[in-house]
Amino acid sequence: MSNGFDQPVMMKIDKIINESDDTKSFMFRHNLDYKPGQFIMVWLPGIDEKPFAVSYYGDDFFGITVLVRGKSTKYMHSMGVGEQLGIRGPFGHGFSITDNIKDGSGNACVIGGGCGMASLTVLIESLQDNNTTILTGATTKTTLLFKNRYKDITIFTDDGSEGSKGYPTDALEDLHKENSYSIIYTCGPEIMMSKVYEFCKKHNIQCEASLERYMKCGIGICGQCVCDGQMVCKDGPVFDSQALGKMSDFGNYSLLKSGQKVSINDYGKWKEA
Amino acid sequence: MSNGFDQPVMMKIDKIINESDDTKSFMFRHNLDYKPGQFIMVWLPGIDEKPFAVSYYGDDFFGITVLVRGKSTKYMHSMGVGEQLGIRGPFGHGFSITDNIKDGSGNACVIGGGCGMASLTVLIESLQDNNTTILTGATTKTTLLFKNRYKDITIFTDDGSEGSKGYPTDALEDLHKENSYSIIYTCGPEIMMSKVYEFCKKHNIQCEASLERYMKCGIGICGQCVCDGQMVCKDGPVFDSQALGKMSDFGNYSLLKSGQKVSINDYGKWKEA
Amino acid sequence: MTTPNLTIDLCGTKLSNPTVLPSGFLGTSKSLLKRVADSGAGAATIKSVSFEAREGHKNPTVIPFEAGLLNAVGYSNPGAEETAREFTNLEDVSIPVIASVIGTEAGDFVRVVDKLSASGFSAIELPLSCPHTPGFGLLAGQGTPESTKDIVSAVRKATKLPIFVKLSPNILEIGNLAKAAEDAGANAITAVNTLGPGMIINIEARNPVLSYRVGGVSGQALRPIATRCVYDIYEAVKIPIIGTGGISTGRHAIEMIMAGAAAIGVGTGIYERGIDIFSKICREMETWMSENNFNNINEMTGIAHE
Amino acid sequence: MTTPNLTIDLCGTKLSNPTVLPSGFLGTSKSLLKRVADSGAGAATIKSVSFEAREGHKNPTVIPFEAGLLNAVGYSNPGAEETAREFTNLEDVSIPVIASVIGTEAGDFVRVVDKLSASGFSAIELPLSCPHTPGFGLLAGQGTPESTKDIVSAVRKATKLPIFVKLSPNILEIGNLAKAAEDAGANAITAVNTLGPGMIINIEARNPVLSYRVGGVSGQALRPIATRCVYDIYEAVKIPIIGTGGISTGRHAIEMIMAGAAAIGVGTGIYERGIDIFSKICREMETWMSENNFNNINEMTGIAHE
Ligand SMILES: Cc1cc2nc3c(=O)[nH]c(=O)nc-3n(C[C@H](O)[C@H](O)[C@H](O)COP(=O)(O)OP(=O)(O)OC[C@H]3O[C@@H](n4cnc5c(N)ncnc54)[C@H](O)[C@@H]3O)c2cc1C
Ligand SMILES: Cc1cc2nc3c(=O)[nH]c(=O)nc-3n(C[C@H](O)[C@H](O)[C@H](O)COP(=O)(O)OP(=O)(O)OC[C@H]3O[C@@H](n4cnc5c(N)ncnc54)[C@H](O)[C@@H]3O)c2cc1C
Ligand SMILES: Cc1cc2nc3c(=O)[nH]c(=O)nc-3n(C[C@H](O)[C@H](O)[C@H](O)COP(=O)(O)O)c2cc1C
Ligand SMILES: Cc1cc2nc3c(=O)[nH]c(=O)nc-3n(C[C@H](O)[C@H](O)[C@H](O)COP(=O)(O)O)c2cc1C
Ligand code: FES
Ligand code: FES
Repeated sequence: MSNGFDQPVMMKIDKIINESDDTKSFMFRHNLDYKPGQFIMVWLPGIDEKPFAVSYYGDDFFGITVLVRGKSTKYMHSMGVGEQLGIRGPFGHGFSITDNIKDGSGNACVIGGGCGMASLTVLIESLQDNNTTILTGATTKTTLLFKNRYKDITIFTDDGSEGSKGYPTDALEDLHKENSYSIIYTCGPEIMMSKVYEFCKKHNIQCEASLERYMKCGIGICGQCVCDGQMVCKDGPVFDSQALGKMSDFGNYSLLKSGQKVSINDYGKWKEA
Repeated sequence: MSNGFDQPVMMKIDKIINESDDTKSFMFRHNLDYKPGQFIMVWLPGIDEKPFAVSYYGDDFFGITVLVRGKSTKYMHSMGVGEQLGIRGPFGHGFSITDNIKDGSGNACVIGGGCGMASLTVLIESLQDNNTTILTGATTKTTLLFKNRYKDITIFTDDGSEGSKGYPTDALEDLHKENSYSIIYTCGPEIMMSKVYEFCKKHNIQCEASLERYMKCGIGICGQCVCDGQMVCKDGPVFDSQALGKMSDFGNYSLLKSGQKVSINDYGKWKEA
Repeated sequence: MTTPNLTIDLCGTKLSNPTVLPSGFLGTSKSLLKRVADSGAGAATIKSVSFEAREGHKNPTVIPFEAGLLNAVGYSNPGAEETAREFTNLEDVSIPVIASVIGTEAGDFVRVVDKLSASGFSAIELPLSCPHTPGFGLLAGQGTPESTKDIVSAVRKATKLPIFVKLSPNILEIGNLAKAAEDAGANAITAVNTLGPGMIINIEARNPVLSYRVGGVSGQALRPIATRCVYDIYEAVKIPIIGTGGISTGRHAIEMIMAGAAAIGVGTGIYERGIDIFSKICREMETWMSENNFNNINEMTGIAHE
Repeated sequence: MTTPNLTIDLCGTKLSNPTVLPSGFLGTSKSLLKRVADSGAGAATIKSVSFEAREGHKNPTVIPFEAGLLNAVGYSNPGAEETAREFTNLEDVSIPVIASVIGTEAGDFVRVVDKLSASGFSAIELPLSCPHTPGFGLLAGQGTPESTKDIVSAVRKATKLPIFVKLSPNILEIGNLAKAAEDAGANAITAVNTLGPGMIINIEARNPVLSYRVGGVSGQALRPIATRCVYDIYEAVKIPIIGTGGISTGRHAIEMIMAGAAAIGVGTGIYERGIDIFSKICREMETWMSENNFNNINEMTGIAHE
């Protein structure tokens, strides 16, 4: 691993941002060698260790954005400034920014669902100078993330409490007619990403999706995070259309902590004891 | 250790040179990162491992010169071209070539006794362009080493069978008057080196002597090769006047394989079981 | 000179080369076994399976250090039934697949072996040697000749497949254990499991890093000890040995083979050199063997004893 | 903030810092002990001494590998009488000097201790744990609670000096051994001796590199296991522990201390960082302690247990 940490390095929480009802960001003063789409493992000594994307990133700081889901994330929400978390990584392969996006000749679309937005912010910031559409979705207004972070962001809520009612994918057809995307980046519920992938396939657009699987080692050896022969921690978490096309598990199956293979739906509902 | 071998590397004997009655040189085709005065450990699998100086040195070869003393050296003399020896190293600190020797403004003298000459040849060759006196001594004609290797070499034998009768140190007084040496390098019986050191001290000449002690690790951890708080394998084998001046064991005591401290005389007579 | 032949016959099963994926690495799904096969492994072992599902220890479960990995995964696995389901039609995987079976009592092993009997595994491995999971391996007293004999004999009656017994490097008299396994009907010895356990403490956190506090040591740190174990076992038994521990290059593989191994396991090496380490090691072995006039693996097995 | 205080009291002896030269490194002569003292060590142990002189194994006796050293020196030493002669007037050495005493039977240890009684050693260390010398340590069955008790009790009667018992990392139930030593009157535990043994084979030579074929593993490979041993012993006994194994930085030293060590041994680290590693480690400890608000060593000992 280049320039990252093999073992957790304890870092003091420098600032905490309340992002929404059930989401907080934790900021650290540290220069991390991070590429958009990669993830870090966050260690809570005596409790657990979990993967998170980096959602704030600068030369001398970075931050993670944490949605309360179970024990660990709940514990993190109880932490205060000055307390320490252990960070190892970054790990995995991130998003690729193609030449035609870099030089502005192509258009990109970024679609985030729920706390999947946390995996897309650093990407969005590195695309900013280019012609990029940003779509975000949430179940309801109070769980929307980063809605004020970007000028041009199109919002969707399941209940219509803010932005358009519906899913970000609903708008894709029209937006693509207008902008003719060469690439669509996405992170969010796998069912959403799978719709995005299908859309891209139909319209021959390059797609990159950041997957989530239960992780243990984070370094590509234990096989816990497998998705059809790919290790999400090492080969991913970002996969492109070609890779996604070969994954019949994508959008369908995931392993629980025991290694049991269950539907994505059951996986989402599962919580750790 | 820079660019050397931590573990023995097996090398084929490429050529064997009969140097004298009881001395042979073994040549290897290998580019060794060697500085004059350093030594290598030579492994005879299943038998033993012993330290030797490099006595022949070029871009794509090196050689060692081995005097028969006991079991290992006897075994080496029985070996033929194509057989393999294990080489690790080089180890230790070699001779220093001062600026005034490099630029030719000072004169150097090299004094070798017996197979101590083997530690001096590569040094002599790197001094060759400069004004250097070479003195060599041996008990008798047939044990003289490298006498034809250098044009200007002054020979001494204990029995007068070749060159002048006596020790190389006998000539020092006169030679120094003539050449006013700024440094004298020496390797040979410790009693000889100790005389050279005393001479240098008296005349305020810099002296560098290459010591021999029984070696085990060769890497400065076991303490076997100690000479007054110095590890000959790591701090030496070459020591300068300042270091020699602090060594009351120099010329006097050495450790046997068991760690027993004996006189240099008894050490020389000891042979391994 | 002709290319050296890397194929081996391991207890009647033909392997295209002697590299084997050891248990606990990537062996969670059939899709990963296929990937491992594509990466050049000669055979692969699935993650150890117990009768009931186990979640294992909490994270962190694996942590690298300067000389290898420390792990206490805690035998997480979905249980025998699920495992049998995941690994059906193993003929889809182009290399032989070994089932690693764990239990606390001899009867547990047999129940798992029964469940897996229709899956098409090429061999059954019994790791009687985990140093960090209560109820299993060393922590269940499985590191003695007596319990080795008990368990192996029971499994021997339950299957016709070759039985590999996986031993712990912690046992000084490892040759005796191997002999007990051989006498009870084992067909090969896998040597070794992880060493220790060891502990790594994060000094800022003032806490051991692994959630289970201690874990088994694998990788470079283990290699000289694994080599010695294989050397000792080779003198104690006639059955083949799958030498495992810290192998990450062709030279390491050959070293282990010269110590007495018929095949070699490569686990932690995957972290060091990537999943295609299997084909890398094979190429390195071929090159070395050509240069040193060896034609096949058998010629090298155990020659450091001569 | 004031500079942290590195001094410790080890069984009534004051050390200027917790770094100790372990037995087998450089401890062959008084001149080298002085050098080690000048290099910043807090205390030094001499090379283990038996009653009769021993030449030890043939070369190679020590060989580096990627993760540390493998050694089978074979307890070479000039015997008790010569050793007493070499180490007279130990007050010339500015730090406390520990005598490492070996033997096959309890009586052997006592005879050596008697010979050394006039030399001014600060403590007697009993390494009951060498994995590679026939007639000594593990190969003489000294790794059991019974023989530990026998030997320690005998030496206890022969000397008023503090007794340190040095244990093997190979023993899984190391806490029991430490307890046996404590019960028999030991004043401290040195943990640990080398691991294994291990073997390194040179594949071109088709031969193990060490002349004794196998040797004990020290250095990085040993560190996580040594740390776990110290952690276990800390839970088993009240007497101080000299944590030894793979320490080469201030962080490593603090890790060992947090596991339960009162002092720390630094051997193989000398190969990695040179003889002044002792003062390097002390400076690194001071810096870390200042930054993390620790004033002295005691405050850190065992805090990973909390
Ligand atoms: C690459 C990657 C990036 C992620 N980035 C973010 C992020 O930026 N922000 C964020 O809030 N969440 C992120 N997650 C998800 C986050 O890791 C989980 O939400 C968190 O682990 C939940 O832990 P818990 O103990 O609170 O809940 P639990 O009760 O343990 O679990 C609830 C759900 O969280 C998921 N989960 C739990 N543990 C893990 C694990 N070790 N690995 C993967 N998933 C797990 C499972 O889907 C589970 O169903 C990411 C996950 C991955 C794989
Ligand atoms: C730095 C150094 C460079 C050397 N260079 C040369 C050289 O270029 N040519 C050469 O012929 N000899 C050289 N020697 C000496 C050489 O190592 C010994 O002659 C050789 O080891 C003898 O081995 P043996 O088994 O034949 O004899 P043994 O019977 O073992 O011993 C005879 C004598 O050799 C010396 N000796 C033996 N083993 C060792 C050992 N492990 N380390 C040091 N000395 C030992 C002792 O003085 C002993 O009294 C060098 C020694 C040192 C320390
Ligand atoms: C993360 C991890 C998980 C492991 N899980 C198992 C297991 O479930 N069953 C088993 O028999 N061995 C297990 N082992 C031990 C390995 O199979 C292997 O014996 C050991 O790692 C030594 O080989 P290596 O140095 O090549 O990794 C595991 C090792 C690691 C590092
Ligand atoms: C070359 C060498 C020689 C050793 N000799 C002895 C010895 O004589 N007596 C002893 O108790 N331990 C001996 N040991 C073990 C060390 O004292 C120490 O316990 C071990 O090396 C672990 O510490 P380290 O990793 O810092 O080296 C020796 C170790 C080495 C490497
Ligand atoms: S989490 Fe272990 S392989 Fe990905
Ligand atoms: S030979 Fe070991 S210190 Fe020099």
